[in-house]
Amino acid sequence: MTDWNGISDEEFRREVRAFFEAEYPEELRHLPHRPKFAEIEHWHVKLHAKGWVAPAWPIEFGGMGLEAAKLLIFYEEQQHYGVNRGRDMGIQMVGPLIIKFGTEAQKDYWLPRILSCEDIWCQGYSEPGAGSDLANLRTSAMIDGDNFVINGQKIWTTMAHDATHIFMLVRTDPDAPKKQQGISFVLASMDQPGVDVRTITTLAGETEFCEVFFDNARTPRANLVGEINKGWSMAKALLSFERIFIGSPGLAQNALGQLETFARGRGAFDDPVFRDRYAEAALDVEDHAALYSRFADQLKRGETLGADVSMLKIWVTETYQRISELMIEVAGPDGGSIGPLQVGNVGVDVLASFYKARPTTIYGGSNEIQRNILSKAVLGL
Amino acid sequence: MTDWNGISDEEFRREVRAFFEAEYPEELRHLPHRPKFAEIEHWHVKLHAKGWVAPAWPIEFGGMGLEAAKLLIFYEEQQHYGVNRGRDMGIQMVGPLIIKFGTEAQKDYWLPRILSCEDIWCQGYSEPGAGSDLANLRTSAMIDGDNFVINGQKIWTTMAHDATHIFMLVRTDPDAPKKQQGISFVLASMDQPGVDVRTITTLAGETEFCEVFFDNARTPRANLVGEINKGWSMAKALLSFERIFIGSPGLAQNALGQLETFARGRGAFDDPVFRDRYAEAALDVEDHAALYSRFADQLKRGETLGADVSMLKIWVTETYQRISELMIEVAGPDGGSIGPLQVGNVGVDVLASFYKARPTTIYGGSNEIQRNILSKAVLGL
Amino acid sequence: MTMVQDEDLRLLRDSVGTLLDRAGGLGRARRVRDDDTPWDAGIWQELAAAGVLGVAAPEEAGGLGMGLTAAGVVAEEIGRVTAPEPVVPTIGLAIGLMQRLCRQDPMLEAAIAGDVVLAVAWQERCATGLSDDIECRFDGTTLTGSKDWVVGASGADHILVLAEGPRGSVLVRIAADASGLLMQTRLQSDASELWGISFADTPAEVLAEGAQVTDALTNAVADTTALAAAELVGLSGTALVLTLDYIKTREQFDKPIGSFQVIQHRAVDMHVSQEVSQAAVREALAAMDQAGSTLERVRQASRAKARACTAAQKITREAIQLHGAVGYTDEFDVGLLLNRALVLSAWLGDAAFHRRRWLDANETEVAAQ
Amino acid sequence: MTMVQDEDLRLLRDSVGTLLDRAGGLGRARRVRDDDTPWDAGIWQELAAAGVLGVAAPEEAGGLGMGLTAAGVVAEEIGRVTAPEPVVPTIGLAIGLMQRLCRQDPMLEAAIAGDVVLAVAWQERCATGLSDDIECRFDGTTLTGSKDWVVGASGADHILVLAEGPRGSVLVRIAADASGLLMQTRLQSDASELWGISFADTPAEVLAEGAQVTDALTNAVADTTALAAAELVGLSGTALVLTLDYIKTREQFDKPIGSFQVIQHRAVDMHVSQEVSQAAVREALAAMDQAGSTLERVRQASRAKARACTAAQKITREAIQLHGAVGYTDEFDVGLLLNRALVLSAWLGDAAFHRRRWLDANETEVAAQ
Repeated sequence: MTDWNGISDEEFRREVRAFFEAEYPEELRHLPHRPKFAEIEHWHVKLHAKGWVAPAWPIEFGGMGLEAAKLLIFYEEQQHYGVNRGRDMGIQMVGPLIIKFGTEAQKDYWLPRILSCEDIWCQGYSEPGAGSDLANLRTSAMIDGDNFVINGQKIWTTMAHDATHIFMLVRTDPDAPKKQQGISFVLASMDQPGVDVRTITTLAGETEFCEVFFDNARTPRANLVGEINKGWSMAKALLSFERIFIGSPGLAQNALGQLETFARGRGAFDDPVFRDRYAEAALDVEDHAALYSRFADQLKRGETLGADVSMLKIWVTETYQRISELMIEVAGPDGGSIGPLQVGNVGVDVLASFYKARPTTIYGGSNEIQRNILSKAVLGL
Repeated sequence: MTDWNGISDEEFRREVRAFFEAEYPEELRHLPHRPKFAEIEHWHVKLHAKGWVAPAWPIEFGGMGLEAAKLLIFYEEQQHYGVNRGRDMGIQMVGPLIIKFGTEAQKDYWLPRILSCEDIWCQGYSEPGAGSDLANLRTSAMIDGDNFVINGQKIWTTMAHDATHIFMLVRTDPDAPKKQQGISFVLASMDQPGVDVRTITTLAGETEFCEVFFDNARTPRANLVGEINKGWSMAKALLSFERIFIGSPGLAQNALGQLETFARGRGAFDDPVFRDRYAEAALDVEDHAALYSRFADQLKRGETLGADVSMLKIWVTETYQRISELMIEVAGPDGGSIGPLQVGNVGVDVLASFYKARPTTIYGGSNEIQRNILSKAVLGL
Repeated sequence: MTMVQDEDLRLLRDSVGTLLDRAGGLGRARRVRDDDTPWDAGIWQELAAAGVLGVAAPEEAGGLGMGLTAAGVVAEEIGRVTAPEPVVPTIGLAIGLMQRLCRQDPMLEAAIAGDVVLAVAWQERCATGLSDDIECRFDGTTLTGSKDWVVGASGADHILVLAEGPRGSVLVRIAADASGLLMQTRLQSDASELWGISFADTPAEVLAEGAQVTDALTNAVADTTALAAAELVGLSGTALVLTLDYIKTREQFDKPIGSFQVIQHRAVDMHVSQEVSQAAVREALAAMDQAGSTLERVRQASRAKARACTAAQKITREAIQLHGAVGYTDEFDVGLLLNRALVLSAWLGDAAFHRRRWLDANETEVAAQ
Repeated sequence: MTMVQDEDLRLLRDSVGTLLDRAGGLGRARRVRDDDTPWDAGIWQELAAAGVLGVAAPEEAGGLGMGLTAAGVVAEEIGRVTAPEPVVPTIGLAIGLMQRLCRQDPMLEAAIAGDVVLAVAWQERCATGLSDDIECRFDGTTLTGSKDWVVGASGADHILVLAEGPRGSVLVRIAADASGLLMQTRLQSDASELWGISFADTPAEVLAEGAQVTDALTNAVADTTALAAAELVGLSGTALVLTLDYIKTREQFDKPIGSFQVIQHRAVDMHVSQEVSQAAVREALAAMDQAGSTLERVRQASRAKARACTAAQKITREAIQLHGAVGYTDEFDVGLLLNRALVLSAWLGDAAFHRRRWLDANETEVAAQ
């Protein structure tokens, strides 16, 4: 097995890129929607065979064991080539949770099934009354013999209709004095009578998000991860890497590339007003990348990132939205049209970009919440 | 004496304009600074002789007795021709205060002296600890025999160094349960040992604002206006007309005119990027005027304006600032230069405009305070 | 042009508003969409019967002769509930052209009565988007070429087409089922359709020819542009109302999110944008009713559309953000408003386009003085 | 170009920062202004003695050879306290030109040592502002014509002038007290002076001629532009710090204004702008040290200035607003920063100018590939 951390960054980048170019199916590049597992299964098989399903996991559990620097390169190349992340909740969230807080039995049982995608996971965090104020969650899991009995509702559960399992934050002690207390992590099967999934149609007409209803659903007590009633601090610990990931330049860079292609085809670069706005947006992307590098360097030096990393997410999502709005402007009379607009040999789906950019300032902690965090934790206000 | 309210709006406008054109000194048009009284005394004499010093005062007190519609026209023409408002604190604030709340003796004594400018007034509202939170004022006026004894400090007192009198909000009951209570209006002479005036230099290098220190200054009890300890509600009543005045389009329109002159001279209208920004600003001004007309029509119909009139001030001051920033951009390498920049035969003082626009979002109730008011009183949030 | 009284406008607003609310209000747009019909023929008849389609048309042609100000009231009401019926294109383009070019044609009265539905095909596409030239040819009897961005064609009986004829510009009429006619339909975000239409020796009937055609088109397009602005004012007003309702009731951290100062100030900015937009668009429509020149009408139309697009985009996008995740679902009405704002902003030129036109017109006006 | 280590940069920042703080920090700018002197000759000597002026100049000319990255550290420190000394124009323009064109000239070493002060006159004015052409003529011995926007001339001993000579572009040197030299001084908002200079048969000495002159000028201007950006980064950093301090202590409605959410979010946006600006400008300077082509250096310089102007304008203007009325007084230091930001933004092109140049350079680069 290659010691990835032992080779140079450049060499690693070349290896990763070469693998994607050789093996990743052309028709899956830059997929505009989140695929069901069946759609990308053939790619997952290749990735699994290569041993590259879980770049961040330790080698002993079947991961690549990448350090931060290599990990960022892996994700950069993935995004750059338009490699779909796949159904990676298991890899990104459940695996790290179990590796960090799980029992040996949990590790032995669940981790291989995540790698093989025998289990497909979704994440049950948000509830109708618990969005920005996540600690307000009410879905309960009460002990009944060897089981938890789960009642309540989760919402915005991405791709729950194509998942076999859910890992969720539930309230195990309704009498805890603070709402951040009495919350636990449990794993549960979706395939049981007490679980009901309904898709939510977005204003873009898509159905990636779901509501999940629990009506006396059950899961064995063995599926509690970590200590009971300590779920809140575990959830926060899981966020640390996600916070730079959610602020990475990829989405905005891809959107800028699309804008450029589209605007060249539409002759918009002959218009000085567009040129000024394009340059503004492009510099917003380029300069964000400079700040991103600063944080990435911190990670590479083995430092822990502080709350200030939130500013990457604020900047990049708002830039992404502006780019998507510029695309609409360039489209002119086609700005309300659904589907790809042809320029030369390529189709650019302007409206899809616009839609996709909308919720980025809402999810992952809305930008208002991020500003609250920065104000308090970084500026001391 | 002409019944101004009896003639048509158009005729009145013509009369006012004709008088200004015939009598207002050319060298005083569009003065970039606030003049001392001596500088504009010759104009005041003409205005006084015409009986036009106090357009809003009732005729019985020596005013023009204009209704709202005519009053707005008067001010529009004044602003349009660049007629300096003069040292009008007495006319705008003290006169209405005394007319509304004063005794007969106060009216007989003070009003003629205001009209003749024998007394020049300044306004003592703000204090170092009482800006946006004006009710927090601490300057005290304690009864001592037939006098009030005044101690404390006022700040941002416009042109106090060229005033003979000050009308001020003072705390007459330090033990009142709410800070809005126990506040009174008193009039005081500036010409006494206990009053010390220091000018404040602004970042534009000007000295229009002052600090006024009171160290056992005295004023007769007869100079209390209205009921003791009821000053706060009186002050709010005085604001009603000022609220549309402070949101009128004049400043922004004048600045836009300057921008156009300057930009034509500098060839900026050949630049499509400038054209777009100019059009944006010009439409912000034109569309603000449409909203202003709606409120002005309300006044003309004799209706009282609600808190929603605050939006005029928010919009026009922020537009004014953007216009002044555009002027700096057009100036290019001259954008930091003090004094008029020559284009053709005219000089445009770009930096003076920029400076002048800065405090407009701060004074008269900062735009943050205005938004708080709108949120609460208009949107019910 | 008759000066319309405020009271008449109030009555008109009430009657159109009541009709649309009774029909289902904002929710109807979603129902019509999910039924896969372009619009509701019954409502169309009701609107026509209420005089809505002829509100700005001359009385001798069966209209109400109330001018653009009144048409703007109708458009605001249409926008308020995002009614899917093509009221603005019909008033502004179809009837707007016929009342100027062929007032005697019996189809004008039929269109005002709602008995005949007309679409107008006047724009053409080139490689980079909208073409500046008219390539579509009329040889005296038939039409050859193609048109694009035709609005409201899905339910139309006839199509009015702008072409180049033997004697210059010509406006012709073709039946929706005429021979040699091919259409390509594109769905828009609000579920309305845009048509690209091509003609090959399609039989067509002349309605008018020469310079009067381009002049009438300029005016009709200006009218329609200003009415689209009014429609945007109506829709952004609803987006604001929905948002205020939502932030007053939605609780996070144990209080309504509308009690957070940042949310409050953003709601205030939405409100101010809305008030400025409404005041500006209404003033522009009134000015167009009074205007002496086509140039002034074009200038005011551009002013209206520039403002309304800017405000509606800001307000609908902020509305989504303040609704949070639910704003992004189809279940909440605020998405309908965003989707319609996208279509109305794209149609007839967006804010940047109209700022440019407004300034050009301003300068032409000054130069002419 | 030597790769400079982080540790060296830290030491440099500490020593320059300490020197400037000991000299009086931010308040010194006001004192020097009120003394009616252009700058402090003693501090100039101290800076020179610390190697500051030669930080980017080659070691064989008496410099430290640490490159633009290190010069950027100096510029940030200068900006942090708005030091009135013309450090950036001297490093970037005067020394930047001489180290490229006449490295053997003894005046280069004297300039680095702070013994001779040089100003550079390269721009000219036309009716609408900055001229694209050089009209100033050098006939082989004397200079005729005029220059404008000369920075740092008030205390200069010599002036380097760009002119058209018999063999194309030429860089000449004149003494500050040469015959036929007339200057017109304009005060700027930060109390610095801009000079317009005219020459009539003014004796001048050739330093370099031909294409190398324009090439050196392009590079020196790019350096100076990027260093001005770094100076803006330093300045806006101070504006942010002052504002944070103020809103934490200033109370209204019985609590610090920094406890209001609207103020908090605006402070956050200032902070984010500042962090992005600092990261971008430092990255640009490092890229210029590594760059293979003049075009890439120009592109990075424009990127840096566009960002730094945008951020500094936003931050200093917001700083005034958040300070409220006191922010508008000369008593508070925040006004010094606003005034200096105005000057540095205007100098060498503002954000819009540099966005344009950046995009042009980007396209040229792509076309060349």
